Amino acid sequence: MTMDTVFLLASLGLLVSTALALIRVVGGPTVLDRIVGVNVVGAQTTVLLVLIGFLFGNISMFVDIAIAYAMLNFILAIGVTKFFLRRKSARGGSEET
Amino acid sequence: MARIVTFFIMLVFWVLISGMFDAFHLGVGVICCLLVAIFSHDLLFYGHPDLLWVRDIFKVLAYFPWLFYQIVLSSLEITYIVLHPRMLEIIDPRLVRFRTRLRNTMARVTLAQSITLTPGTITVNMSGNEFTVYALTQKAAEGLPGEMETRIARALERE
Amino acid sequence: MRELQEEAKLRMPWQDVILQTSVRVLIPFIQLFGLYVVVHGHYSPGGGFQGGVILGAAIILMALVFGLPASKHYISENVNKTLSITGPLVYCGIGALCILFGGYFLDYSALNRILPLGPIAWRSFGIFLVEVGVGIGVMSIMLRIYRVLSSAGTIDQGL
Amino acid sequence: MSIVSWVVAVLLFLGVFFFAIGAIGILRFPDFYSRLHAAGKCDALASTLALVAIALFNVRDFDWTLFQSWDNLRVSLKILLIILFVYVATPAATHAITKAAFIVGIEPWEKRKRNR
Repeated sequence: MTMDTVFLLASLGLLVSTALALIRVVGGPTVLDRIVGVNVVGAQTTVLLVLIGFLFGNISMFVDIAIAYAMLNFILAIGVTKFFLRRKSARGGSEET
Repeated sequence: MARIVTFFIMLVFWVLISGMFDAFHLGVGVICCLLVAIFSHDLLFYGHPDLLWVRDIFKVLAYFPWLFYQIVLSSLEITYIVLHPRMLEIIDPRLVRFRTRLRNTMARVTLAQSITLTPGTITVNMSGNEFTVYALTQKAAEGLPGEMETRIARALERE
Repeated sequence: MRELQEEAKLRMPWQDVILQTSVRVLIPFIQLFGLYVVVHGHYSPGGGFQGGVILGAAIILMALVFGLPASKHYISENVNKTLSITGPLVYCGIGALCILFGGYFLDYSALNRILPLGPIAWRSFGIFLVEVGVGIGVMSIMLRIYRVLSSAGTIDQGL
Repeated sequence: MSIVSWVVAVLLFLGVFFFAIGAIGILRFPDFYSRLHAAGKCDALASTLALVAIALFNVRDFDWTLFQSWDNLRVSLKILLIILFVYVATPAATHAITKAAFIVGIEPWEKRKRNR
């Protein structure tokens, strides 16, 4: 069993848990549940990108992509939250999503 | 002073991420660090930094292993709760309020971030010195703020 | 919980100390990473467009967390307009300069007649200059789009 | 396989295990706030374990005379920078989401609600 097999198995495990988190994204009762799901998927994708870098033998390139992805994931979470808050306060903030 | 310190931090960061050490890339790197230092030095530092911040950085780095140990401990607890068949009988969510004795804004924010990072507790609000924390179990609620506050006070408060 | 909601509504929910302090520390590093992506476009992934997006995202993050007026204090509307003109102008200017010195549009080896560095060095340097132009243009136009869309045309109060 | 490889494999699979726990957690918990506990938290530990494993594997045969292994060390430090970024950014995002939920007024699940 070489290290490549280990990385491949770990990537497959990560993909399975990404699929589990995607269930919450698709079927979450509220918008904020979906944001949480997207955050989890983002964290898993960051690790997955570094693993893919090892599998392709080009680690220094994929680390850059992973850093950029982590940054944009953070900005996305804050942006969507602010957008949600603004929509809520514009409508009076009492209705159920 | 703040500009100079920011410039050197940025230069270290540039060398770390760049990985090309020919004259052209290093020169462009120095220019980029200068740009960031001129435009964003007042973002990285609140007021005027003094030489004590070097000591502070090492103290914060010494705080990290303990924080990681706490994260491991409470992650194992969360794992137990998640995998328990009758999960709803174990968890007992509640809001906890407490006042901190930290005076420094940076120390307060570090405390809030550490509380959020530790599984089982989330900082909901921080107004002045009053924290509102949402805890998942009674055990997690009773452990607040506890040793974490002491350690942060040792690392970041300066008198 | 009710009183917490009232308190949070009174104190403008988007003015949050924890978020502001974290973002303050992060923004200079994000900017330097964006500049790194712009500069290393011809060796690693990225280039002008991607680096410009990251640079713009740093300022959008500032506008999200500190409010749009603070980001206008950082880069004002007039400076932003000037930058969004400068970016394409650098790109087209390099291309036109190549035509002026007897080559095709964006045929950088023709620039060898300005300063004899050799055509290969000029090709590399010309791509770098064009990417800087693209980065500036993309950054300012991203910021402009965010400002106009988030405040419905009147650039006063964002999300 | 050498001993470093074993350590790397164990750390990596522990990381994947905690990621799976986080994913199962956000599926099983009863309300929004407790989902956040599972989501943002197991992720911090899981990303740390997995990324430390990868950084360790990258410098597995370090030779200080070769430029290549110094470059590998730099890439490993870069991977550690991702961990630092995650430690600053993830709690901030979690805090923003929680505060938004409280302001909007999503009711937390409580124990006595179940007995009713």
